[in-house]
Amino acid sequence: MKKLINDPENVVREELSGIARAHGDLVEVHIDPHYIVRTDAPVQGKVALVSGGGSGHEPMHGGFVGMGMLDAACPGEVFTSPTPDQMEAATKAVDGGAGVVHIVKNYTGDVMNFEMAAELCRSEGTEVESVLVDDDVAVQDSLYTAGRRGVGATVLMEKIAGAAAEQRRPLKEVVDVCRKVNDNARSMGMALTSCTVPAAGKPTFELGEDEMEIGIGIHGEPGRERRKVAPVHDIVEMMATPIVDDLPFKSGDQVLAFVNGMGGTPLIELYIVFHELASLLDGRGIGIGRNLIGPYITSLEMQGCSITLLKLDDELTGLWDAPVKTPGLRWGV
Amino acid sequence: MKKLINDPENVVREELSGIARAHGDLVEVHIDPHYIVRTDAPVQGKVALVSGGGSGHEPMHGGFVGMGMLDAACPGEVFTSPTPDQMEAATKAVDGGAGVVHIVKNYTGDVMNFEMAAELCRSEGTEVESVLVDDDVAVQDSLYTAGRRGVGATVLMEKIAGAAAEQRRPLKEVVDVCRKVNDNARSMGMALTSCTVPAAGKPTFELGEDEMEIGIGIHGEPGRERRKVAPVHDIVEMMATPIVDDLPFKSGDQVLAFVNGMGGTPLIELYIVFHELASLLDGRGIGIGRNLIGPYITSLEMQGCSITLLKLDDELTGLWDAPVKTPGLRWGV
Amino acid sequence: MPPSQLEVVVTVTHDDVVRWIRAFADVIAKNKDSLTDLDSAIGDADHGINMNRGMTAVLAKLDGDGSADIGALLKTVGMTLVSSVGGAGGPLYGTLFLRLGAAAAGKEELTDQDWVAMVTAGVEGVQSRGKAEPNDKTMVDALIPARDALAAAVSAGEPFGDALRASAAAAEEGMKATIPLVARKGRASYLGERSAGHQDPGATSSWLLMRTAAETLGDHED
Amino acid sequence: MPPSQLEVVVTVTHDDVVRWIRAFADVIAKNKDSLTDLDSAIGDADHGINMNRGMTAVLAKLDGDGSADIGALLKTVGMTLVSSVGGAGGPLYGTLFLRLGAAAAGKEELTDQDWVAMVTAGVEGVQSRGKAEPNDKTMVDALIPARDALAAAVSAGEPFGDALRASAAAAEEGMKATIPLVARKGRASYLGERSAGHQDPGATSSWLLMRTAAETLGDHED
Ligand SMILES: Nc1ncnc2c1ncn2[C@@H]1O[C@H](COP(=O)(O)OP(=O)(O)O)[C@@H](O)[C@H]1O
Ligand SMILES: Nc1ncnc2c1ncn2[C@@H]1O[C@H](COP(=O)(O)OP(=O)(O)O)[C@@H](O)[C@H]1O
Ligand SMILES: [Mg+2]
Ligand SMILES: [Mg+2]
Ligand SMILES: [Mg+2]
Ligand SMILES: [Mg+2]
Repeated sequence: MKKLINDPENVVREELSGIARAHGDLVEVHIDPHYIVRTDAPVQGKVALVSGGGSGHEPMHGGFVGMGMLDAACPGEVFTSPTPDQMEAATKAVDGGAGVVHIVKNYTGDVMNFEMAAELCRSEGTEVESVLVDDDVAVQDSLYTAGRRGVGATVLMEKIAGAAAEQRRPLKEVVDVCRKVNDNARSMGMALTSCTVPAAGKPTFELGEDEMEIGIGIHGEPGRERRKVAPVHDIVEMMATPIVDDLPFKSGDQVLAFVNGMGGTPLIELYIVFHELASLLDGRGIGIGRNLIGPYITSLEMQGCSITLLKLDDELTGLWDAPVKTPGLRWGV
Repeated sequence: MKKLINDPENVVREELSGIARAHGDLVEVHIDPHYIVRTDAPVQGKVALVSGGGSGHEPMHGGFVGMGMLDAACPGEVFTSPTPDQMEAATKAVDGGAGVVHIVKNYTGDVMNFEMAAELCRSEGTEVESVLVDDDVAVQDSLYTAGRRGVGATVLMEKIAGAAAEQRRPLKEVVDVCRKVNDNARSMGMALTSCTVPAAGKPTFELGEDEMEIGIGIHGEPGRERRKVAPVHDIVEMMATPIVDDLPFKSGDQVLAFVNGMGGTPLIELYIVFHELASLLDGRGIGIGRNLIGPYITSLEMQGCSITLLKLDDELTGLWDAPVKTPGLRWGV
Repeated sequence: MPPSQLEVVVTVTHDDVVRWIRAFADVIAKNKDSLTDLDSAIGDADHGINMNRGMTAVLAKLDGDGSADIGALLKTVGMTLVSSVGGAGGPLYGTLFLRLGAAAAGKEELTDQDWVAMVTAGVEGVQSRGKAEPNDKTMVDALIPARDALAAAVSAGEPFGDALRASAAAAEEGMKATIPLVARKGRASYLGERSAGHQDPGATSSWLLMRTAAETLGDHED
Repeated sequence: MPPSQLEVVVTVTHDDVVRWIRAFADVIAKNKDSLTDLDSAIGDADHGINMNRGMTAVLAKLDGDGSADIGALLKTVGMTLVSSVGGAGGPLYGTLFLRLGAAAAGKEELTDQDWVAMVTAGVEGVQSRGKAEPNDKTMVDALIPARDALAAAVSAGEPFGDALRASAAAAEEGMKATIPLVARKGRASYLGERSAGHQDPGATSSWLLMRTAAETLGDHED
């Protein structure tokens, strides 16, 4: 394992020190329990958004704390959901009296920890609503499984709901916006290489020089299928077709197309992926109203990418375009 | 070689299609010869900035075209300087009557190609000034060599000089700002892994599981020294000490600290690097006035990082903070 | 047949419980890598790391504990796991210990009947938190057989040590039985059919918990 | 001793030059990988790729060329290299051919004297563009010995074929002599002492150029 780290046990703590030092103008980092809040929290009268999850997905979630996006993020250990005490402390720190939304990616660990946190917060009188993100079409959706994973749509939900909250919309409306994003977004990911969890010290899975995994998550989980590597044209087809067919996205739809890098794939490749995706969507009569290209929800140093499509309407487009000022996403201010 | 590409020969062209499609609101991409200009070029009365270099360093340079930064960028083949006809066409496309600055990284190929382009442009009456970037302390500076490479300072120069040009400063002043950035900036890079030039199909160099290269450039050139991997604390010391001692940066100085990812290193590690760098600078009494952390001048999918320090004064700080609106760097608007 | 109620036999002391917890921490530390390896195959390569972080935190808490209340002790263990493990393991093992603690609230000594009641409450907690059914390929597949074997042995009047050993053996069998299963809960469920052929990491740590109980509490004189 | 000036002997025709360029393109294509490998060791792994892209573009241009002017032909080669190769190789080989073209301007046939003058001008162009001195570990280390051997042989009145072969042999020697050198120009200079022990890729492609001249033009009857 080669990484720019000191001790595998201290990766998250040292990363948080770096974030605190770098972005002190935007965020405040609390240690024990770990959470990151915007410097002006709590914003009175504004619905607060709290998210969190394992570390290793940077800039998500800590990099999305700030004006127009999250009020707080709770970083867990690498690929490990944070704990209820972190979420409780973060929730209290950002509660501005208008209620708090927990944005929870649909993983058993995240769901249970956020559930315990919400119970704790509610028992002390804080109004908390939880929203699940489960946009990964690589996973079978069934009542008898853990359901779909939350992946790329999380970034979009945090941005769009953050804008809604910034407009001082009430709790219920912010929650509705979250659900609307989730209902209209679908994602799929693939990996050319595995990642290595620092504390584990070796790659989570082994891939041959000519193999790739299709349908991976963001935690180094193996995907649904191992295949021979292929030209990116074919890879994009393998990813985008199930996405488009699932919602389904239809001719005439306008979408936000999000091409995400897994952490080890450079921008030059992501632009080629985007080029292929645009051709595919052209062929289906689907317009790309907005796009986001880059490493926003990563899986350590994994090489690979994911594609997320979100069906846009005027409301979502307007909220996407609204100003945002966070370490990881910034425009309009 | 595993990459998200189709044909190694078409990497640059397909990437440019992706950029054109993604950022049509900010830039216009010309094919044959390849160059990228801001959509509102030429801006009358404004000094225009043109840069360029081999591809594989994304978002540099194409991602830095836009308001407050470059007027045009010329992408070469992967790791290969672009050609004079590209630079000539780009220069003419952005010339707003106030002169054009060529920002040239100090590589023999870049220097010669830009030289030929400048000769062509001048012979047709365009006022062109060239500025060299040569900030890499890993390379010996000597009259008898090609001199130091241009690396991280390029990004800072493009941003800062872009802001100066946006203020409608005259050609000479914009050139002076460029030189000031170069004179006050120093960089050094390291790699944990090699990168693979698509058309070459195999890693440029081989590194053992316990080895790293210190003092690498941004083209997969081997570094000055191969060493055993070490904790990032030691790595940062190996990189930052020669930087600090070279200018030298002194106690009381304020710097812009730029921790750059090489393309395959995720943000979580860059924050740890930044944390170590901040501690080292603290120990030397050097203040971090501004920072930039992320993959901005990359070397394909190489894992590794570089550190650039720029000594700040009020002028440089003000120009850094000025609004910028490009695909790769955006704030204030 | 109701259990024989000849006299109240103290089976487990506060010190015993502390020894059990310490031994479990030790076993987790020793099996950290193998648990993580199991999780690499069908999960995200952290189960051993997570459990070890949690049990290390628990050990630090034990050092300062002066009270003799077994319920309070187990509650502390549960709370510490909840706030240090994270992931799926944290809430599940945390809830398990919190429920053990609640069932032992105020007690300074435990009978074998108490133990059965506690384990029953703990397993119930895991199920109500995680909603897993038998054969979902989770820790529940080790815990339920363990609880059932324990309850049966105690109600049949078997010596407590034998009951604990029967419980551990049942956990082991349940753990092994997870190998062919296709996961329906937790992260492994994302793999669908590909999850078959691998032993569930959580079932493995649950077996270690039961085996440690047999080893540390099972030699107690009845 | 001045060269014997008995009569003007046409040594190279327009067709010969075309054959030389085509053959060089072919040689570059065949040696693309080995040139790139040399560049991996002390550069950025693209010299063969770059030269091949350039010569492929040149071939495309040749197909449409109807004129008999050797100067114009070589100028086209130079311009095409300048606008398609990039890197250090583009301006250097581009300038080389542009200067060859300038020296042959208007000519439809060349004498051996013309050839010497052209090569001299070409090498001068490379040096004025790149500022490399002998022993800097660049293509100049192949080109200068090649030029010198050519000029000496022609002025000694040797048959043109022999002169070209002498020139190629000298280029080869110069190329090999780059191996122990520490680079002082180009990308390899960044490596400092680590550049020693590797053959310069540009010197290698320059040798190939000279060798191809000997092979395609050297069998011409004097
Ligand atoms: N819903 C559930 N009910 C019971 N146990 C579960 C459930 N989901 C997961 N588990 C157990 O958790 C184990 C994984 O724990 P761990 O690796 O610590 O958490 P994570 O999956 O969040 O990384 C699985 O092996 C399984 O035994
Ligand atoms: N200043 C120079 N003068 C002459 N030749 C040079 C000079 N710099 C580099 N070269 C030659 O260029 C070759 C490298 O060419 P190439 O790989 O195509 O360009 P780049 O170095 O830009 O990648 C070197 O092997 C060397 O022979
Ligand atoms: Mg986990
Ligand atoms: Mg090159
Ligand atoms: Mg796990
Ligand atoms: Mg090269």
